Amino acid sequence: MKFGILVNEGPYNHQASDSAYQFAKAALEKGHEIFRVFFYYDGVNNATSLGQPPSDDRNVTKNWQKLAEDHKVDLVVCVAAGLRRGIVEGNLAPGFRISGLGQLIEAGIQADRLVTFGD
Amino acid sequence: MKFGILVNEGPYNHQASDSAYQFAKAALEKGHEIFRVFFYYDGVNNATSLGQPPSDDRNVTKNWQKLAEDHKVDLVVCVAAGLRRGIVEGNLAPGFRISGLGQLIEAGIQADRLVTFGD
Amino acid sequence: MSVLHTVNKSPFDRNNLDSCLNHAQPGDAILLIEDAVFAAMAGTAVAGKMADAAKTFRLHVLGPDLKARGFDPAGVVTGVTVVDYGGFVELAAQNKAINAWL
Amino acid sequence: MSVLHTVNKSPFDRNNLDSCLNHAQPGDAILLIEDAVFAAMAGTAVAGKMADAAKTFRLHVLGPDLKARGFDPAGVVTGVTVVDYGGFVELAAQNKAINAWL
Amino acid sequence: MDEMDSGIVKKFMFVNRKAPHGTVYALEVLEMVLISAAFDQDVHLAFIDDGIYQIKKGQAPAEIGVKNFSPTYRALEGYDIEKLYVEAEGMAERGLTEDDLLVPVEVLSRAEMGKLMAEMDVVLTA
Amino acid sequence: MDEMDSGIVKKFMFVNRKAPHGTVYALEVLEMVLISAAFDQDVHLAFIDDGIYQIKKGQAPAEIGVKNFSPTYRALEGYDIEKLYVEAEGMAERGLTEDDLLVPVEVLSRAEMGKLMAEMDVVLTA
Repeated sequence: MKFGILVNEGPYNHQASDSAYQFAKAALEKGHEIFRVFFYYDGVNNATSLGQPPSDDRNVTKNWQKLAEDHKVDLVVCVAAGLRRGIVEGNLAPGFRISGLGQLIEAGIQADRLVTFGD
Repeated sequence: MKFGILVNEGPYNHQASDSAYQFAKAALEKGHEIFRVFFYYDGVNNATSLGQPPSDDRNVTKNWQKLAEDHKVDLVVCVAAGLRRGIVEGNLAPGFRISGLGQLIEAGIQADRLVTFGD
Repeated sequence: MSVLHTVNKSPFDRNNLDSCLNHAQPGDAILLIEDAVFAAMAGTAVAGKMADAAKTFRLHVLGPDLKARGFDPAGVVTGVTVVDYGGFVELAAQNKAINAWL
Repeated sequence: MSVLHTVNKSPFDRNNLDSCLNHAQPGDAILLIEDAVFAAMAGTAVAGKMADAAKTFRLHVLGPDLKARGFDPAGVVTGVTVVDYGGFVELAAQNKAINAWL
Repeated sequence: MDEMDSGIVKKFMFVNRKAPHGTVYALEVLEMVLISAAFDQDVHLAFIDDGIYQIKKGQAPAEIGVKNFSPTYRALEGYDIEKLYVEAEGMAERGLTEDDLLVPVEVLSRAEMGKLMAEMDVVLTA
Repeated sequence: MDEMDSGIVKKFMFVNRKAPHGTVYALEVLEMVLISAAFDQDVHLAFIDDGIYQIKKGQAPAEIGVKNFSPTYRALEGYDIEKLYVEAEGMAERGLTEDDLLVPVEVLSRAEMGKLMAEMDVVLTA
């Protein structure tokens, strides 16, 4: 089954991106496909290349990047939401790409299920 | 009277930073002093130099910068909260400075009133 | 000396206002800002509670936040005072501490 | 085909769970995650409401979120099923749409 | 527009539960809704709980320094987005009537809204 | 430590109203509390509403991939932060008793908690 995932909140402040990551990992382990993870609202902050969380805590951005590396998951950051909040090509972590909101609607159409994580 | 202001949330996603800015402006207009504005939690995202909100919307970061320029308001971003979220010297907007959480406690001690804006 | 309590969440969505009303002391000032301003309007399901609260506390609502949301400051519950940001500053100055019910 | 509803907010703080229960259809699946897991525990002020809801809906709670908060999955309200992230994925696959009550 | 024309038409519902201005969700959901129009899907907008405040008439956020995006709801019709639903119980709780709303909507009871939601293929909430 | 010794001692209260793990506030408030210890202020911690869950025993967030910071509450005593208050009504609503808590606390009624809050000079809530 093809899942689309929408992440509405930034890392650390809300559990949303952690929950989304755990869901994605479990879906892949069960042999499902992740069609796309779309980052919207403050969710775009998951894609910063500049975050340095304490070494004894998880690194949310790195978690997403590893998922992209290991399973070729498509990580898409909304361009408009990113511009508003200062997530742009210059500080985009490798593994993420910036694109339009249409990519979210497309995920809703193409994926069998769209799962949202937010506040 | 000396006011300290604590901003807990990032720009745009919550009204908190807009409310804090309007409060600060009104306090200065009434002849009060702003001892310090401290940005904590996602509030650190107010200090990004990379935000480009739509031209027909307000620019929250620029609002703060103008307050700092016109009234020498001390805008302090928490170093630990900023590191976690990717607000560091490299993308810090002019007018803000990065320092420790002790600066917030100091504001609580030195200011006559501490006003918090958050979610 | 009394305390200023600020509430910024809708009374229909969250418990912030209730928690504030449960802890504030008689005579304290309460200021509704942002999405809490809905609690100030007459004719809602919480208007009765607010009218009661006005007997114990000095209730205020931020006019700019009411207008932003399309509400007429003239339509607030009896006993609620409408203030602007300057009034917010004065309330903060006149009370000894500010407790934000986040 | 039924729907999976996810709720992630504490029932003591916000109205998300109530709004979900008010709109879900009989037979729908509801999964409590993050701060909504408090609603699953026996002995709370909302336990009676959850026991009632279990008669109409297929109630689930995310075990990892319960354990994170120090609660024993064995202590949930009767009728609530504890699942892990794999179970969350299965619920999402078995229902035709997922409605997140944010 | 080739890539947007997949031939698949799904029932999309944007569920608005949050008030405008206090948080950005109302504005950014509206941006989603406008984009969705390009994909020829069967788009529904539901306003329940505090989401009803999004379509309150007379919004004037100039003094809080925030953009007034509420006129955009009136423009939805031009994008062929015409299925707007508001919940009666939520309006009553907030002391609002249809006259307070800035766009024509279909008023549904909570029970009817629940049934309509159950028909959707994709539900986007914020 | 010179700049921290202003000679002023204020009554600070950190009011915790939010559950841990679902949001970061509990963790980052704790970081504030630890820093405050260096300033020789009269520090109080209040746990009300969902904030009571912050000091629930047995937290084990390994499976959600999040750091378990709850042992830090036990370390507060070492920083001379010993004025911890929990609200009785909030515990009852959540089905919790003092035995469920990982640190010694003073249990106050809601009315007592309100009176204590009113004595503070600086109240920090999250």
